[in-house]
Amino acid sequence: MYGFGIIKGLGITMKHMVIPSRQFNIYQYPDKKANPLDLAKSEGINPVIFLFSNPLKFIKAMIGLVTIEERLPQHPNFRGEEFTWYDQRCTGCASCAKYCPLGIIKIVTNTSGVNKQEGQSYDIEVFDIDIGRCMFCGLCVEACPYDALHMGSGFEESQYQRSNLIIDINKLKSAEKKPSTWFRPQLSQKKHNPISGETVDWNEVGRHQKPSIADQSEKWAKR
Amino acid sequence: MTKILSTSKIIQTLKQELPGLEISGNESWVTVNANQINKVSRILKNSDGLDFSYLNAITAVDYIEYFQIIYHLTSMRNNYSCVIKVRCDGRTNLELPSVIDVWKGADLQEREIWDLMGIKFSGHPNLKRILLWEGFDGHPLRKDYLG
Amino acid sequence: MHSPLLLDFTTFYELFFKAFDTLGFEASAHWMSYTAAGISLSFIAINLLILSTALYTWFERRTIARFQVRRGPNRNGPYGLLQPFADVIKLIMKEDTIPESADKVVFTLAPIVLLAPTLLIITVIPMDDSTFLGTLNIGILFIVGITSVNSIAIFMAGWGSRNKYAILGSMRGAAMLVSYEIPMALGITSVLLLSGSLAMKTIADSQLIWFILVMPLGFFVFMAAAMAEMSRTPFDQIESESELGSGYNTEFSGIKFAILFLAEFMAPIVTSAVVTTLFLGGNQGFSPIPGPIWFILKMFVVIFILLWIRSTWPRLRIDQIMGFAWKPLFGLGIINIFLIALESQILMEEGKLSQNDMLIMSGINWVLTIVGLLVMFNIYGHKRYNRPDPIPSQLANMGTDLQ
Amino acid sequence: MNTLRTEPITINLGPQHPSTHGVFRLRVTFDGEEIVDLEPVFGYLHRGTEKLAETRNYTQIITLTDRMDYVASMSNNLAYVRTVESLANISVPERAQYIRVICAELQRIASHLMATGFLLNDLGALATPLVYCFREREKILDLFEMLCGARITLSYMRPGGVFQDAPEEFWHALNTTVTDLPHFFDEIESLISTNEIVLARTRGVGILTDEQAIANSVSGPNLRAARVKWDLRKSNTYEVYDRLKFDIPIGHEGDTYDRYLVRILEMRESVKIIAQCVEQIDTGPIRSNTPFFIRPPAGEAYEAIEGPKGELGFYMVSDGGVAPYRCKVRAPSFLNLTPLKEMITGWKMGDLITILGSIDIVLGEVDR
Repeated sequence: MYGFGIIKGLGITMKHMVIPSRQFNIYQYPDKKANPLDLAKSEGINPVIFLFSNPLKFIKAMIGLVTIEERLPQHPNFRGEEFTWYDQRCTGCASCAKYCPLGIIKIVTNTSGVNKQEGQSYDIEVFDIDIGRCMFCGLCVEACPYDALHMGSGFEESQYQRSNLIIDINKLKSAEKKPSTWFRPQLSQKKHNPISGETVDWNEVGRHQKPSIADQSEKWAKR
Repeated sequence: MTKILSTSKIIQTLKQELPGLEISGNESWVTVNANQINKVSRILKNSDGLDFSYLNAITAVDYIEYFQIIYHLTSMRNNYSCVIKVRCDGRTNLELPSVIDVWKGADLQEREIWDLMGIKFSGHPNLKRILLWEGFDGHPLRKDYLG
Repeated sequence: MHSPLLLDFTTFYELFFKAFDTLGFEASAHWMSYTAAGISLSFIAINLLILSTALYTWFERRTIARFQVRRGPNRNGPYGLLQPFADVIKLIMKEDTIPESADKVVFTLAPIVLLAPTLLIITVIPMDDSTFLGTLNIGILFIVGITSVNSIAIFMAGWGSRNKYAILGSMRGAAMLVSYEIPMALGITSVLLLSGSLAMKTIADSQLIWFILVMPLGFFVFMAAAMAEMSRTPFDQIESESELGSGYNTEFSGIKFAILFLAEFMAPIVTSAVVTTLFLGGNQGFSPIPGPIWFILKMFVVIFILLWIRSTWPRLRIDQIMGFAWKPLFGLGIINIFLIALESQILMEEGKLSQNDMLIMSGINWVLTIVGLLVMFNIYGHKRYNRPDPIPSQLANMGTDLQ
Repeated sequence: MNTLRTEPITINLGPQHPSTHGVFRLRVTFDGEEIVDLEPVFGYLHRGTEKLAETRNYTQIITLTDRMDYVASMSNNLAYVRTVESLANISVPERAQYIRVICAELQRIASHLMATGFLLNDLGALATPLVYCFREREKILDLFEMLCGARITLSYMRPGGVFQDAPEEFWHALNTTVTDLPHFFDEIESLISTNEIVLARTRGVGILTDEQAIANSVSGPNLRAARVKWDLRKSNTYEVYDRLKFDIPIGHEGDTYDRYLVRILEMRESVKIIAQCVEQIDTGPIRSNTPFFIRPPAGEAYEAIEGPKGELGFYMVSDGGVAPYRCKVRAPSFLNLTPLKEMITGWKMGDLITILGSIDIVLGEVDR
């Protein structure tokens, strides 16, 4: 019927306005205005008790002056910043640097002379990732044959200077080890969650266990 | 499936219509003489058996000694396709007849090729640079262009 | 019945007169109190209006955000209530640029000329039993006269800024505003026919049944014209963001832009006040809630409907808007006047209409309106609405073996 | 009235204009409100993708293709990897093909939602339909995040398959999305499709006839809106599209409304395709054994897919090395702009914006 289409449209927008399930499914980043119920819940007490124990905060929350932090929901597969790198696993093969489409990974290695039997004959002196130019395609992580490099899950890494965006080896070593499960099925099978989960140690992230010296020598002997 | 029309049929039709045409081909493409591409395209579009009404793409490839212009054509009515190639020798003052009066869709693509590869299309009404600005030095998609 | 708001010229005048009299200005107390009352009253009125405009911008943004399943401004102050003040402070602190080739006098005057009429309208709105200016007996005529300045102001803004987008916007604006004066006047005329007075207060009081119920067609004509007058969706051609960038105010910045926007956002408030007076019975309501509150509530309802429409409908093209003014709207306005005139001529006794007469009129009008609109829609829309199934073109054939 | 003379004015629409969908520029000559002449100006987002591709190896180019049509990265990836597979004779496992089809169709829905929303924004609907469309698109981006960790620049496909299998929760989320989407389409259609203002603005405006469309190499929904029943998914079927049942919607006459309606109908078809894929998909490998440094034999290949914007083709020449000798992109948004002048001349300013919006260009692809 001509002439009723516009009225039907008004109905649709009104439906969106008044139906709460459509209205309150909004994430507010980085924090949201907390109502007293939320606050009481977050402190684990009854709202009524909360009202009497902390009336000022209750009133503040009523008029919307209290905020609580809210993060966007994020899948563990998310490829983000804060590369997780395990120096115990890295052999310095520079596959990541070679695979990087932009050439932003810089690796300088030196023969260290230690642990030759275990295959760690290289000492990594420089491992710079310039995340100011990085596009988080993840090809470096895909390339890593020893699962030493992982994506992170952060995205709040803004800096005032470009030079601060370069992640060097010290930052990588000292960073919290919360690898993303991106391209790491061994982590996603373990239901590892980089956002809320635990840190993961270097010997838990591999696709396969590192063979011991005994195994290796046996293998060589069999040849 | 879009079939690739057998090149022998194209060659046969073209030879019939244009007796003096230099033409060769293998199983997947037909190479014709550069100067006659406009006439060839007219026949390709209008002949009954061919009816290539749709121009998918025009591509230019720089093979150092020569440039190759590749026309990907589709006949929407008969659902088959063909590839016509044209060779342009030399590196300077390259010129080729435009096919814009046959397929209007060649308009922007020929301008793009002139812009990035430096091949002129005679008969194009508005042959200006398209992606780069007027007065840009050189044609960047050539192999000898060092940016 | 005395005004509880005290925002009455006579009350102010008497107060000042008493004060000046006791201070000993016997001879000059008259004109001094007259001036003082005028200045203080306009100070209060302007500031109230600007404050309410600021709150209105917040309300508009929040409401539209709700319609769009967003949150709207919520960072500054509780529920984002301080957002308009933050905006104003930002705009005032910005550099006030004037384009080099602009007509500087016209460019500078345009915001003021746009703001002034909007501010003036509020003086004759009977929020309560009296208005700011007392009872002006030609209130509605004053409003019609004063709003026609808008088109000049918008044209000044566009012309003065010497910008092609601005001139396009202002040309559209001038054409549109002038055209929609006519349906608006027609809508008002039908109200006047029933109320028999030009004074706003009398119009409001004469509505034994709200005029929106008595003449739905007149309300529709007036509302459409009013929406066009303040260039709201679907008639927002003057500053259609997606076409002209920003229209007539493209070149404005800083405090001038703030004033332009003030005028623009004030328009819905003022218009809703006028609509409330003309069609929704002014401050009528039942007793525990005082009249002014009723008035403001009705204004809110009108504003909300405007926002609802704004957040739902796309905008019409400029020629369609002009066509809408001159073809259906003008015709409907004329029909409405004829209907009302005829009915009131038959029903009126001694120049007065009783409540029963109005009930009869509203019954007839509603039936006629609905039937008329349905017939019109059917005739007008049938051709556009139904289309045959598409026929595939013969130029392409993907092969019949597929599917 | 011969003495009353008007003068046409020329306006630069863009590159900074709210509704040119990026940094597109139009030099338009108006006679009053009517358009008498226009000239599109390209190149404000030219990044030289084709030249850059010549210096990267075949896997690294995937990241470049993400950035061409940045609202439909998945389709770009698919077209590119298909060309590489055809160049290097790489076979793809069946599960990977199904996942690819699911991704391509999800991406088509996402892209069409954006096109619809922005068309309505251009019509002046104050972003309400746009926000609704974006809300639905967001769900699809969440699916992509589960699948490959990114939301816009996906880089999901690799020559020979896809790089990682979909997690368990992806399938649940996909199911809910697929069941929810038709309801949303109903809703958005009752908001837009029968709205008289939309009809007045779009019906019969900017007509592109079938002959014009074919002559101008127009492809995708714009071609189908012009009554031409041509879809590469059927006419030159690839991946597993031959096993799936779906219709190809066409328009009535090729006006702006048809271009909008064809997109809505196509989204409904895409939902059907995804549902069938979910039914048919089987377990198995998701990537054939392909090296990172692919060295295809010398030769050339042209492969095209039906992207959201139209025929998205890659023409690649290999000289046997790790990087392509030449990589040409047949960008659908670029070629869809060819008939712009024919379509727009004679209409009004407001129509220009809606016609341009209904063509659905993405500047990353136009300028590459």
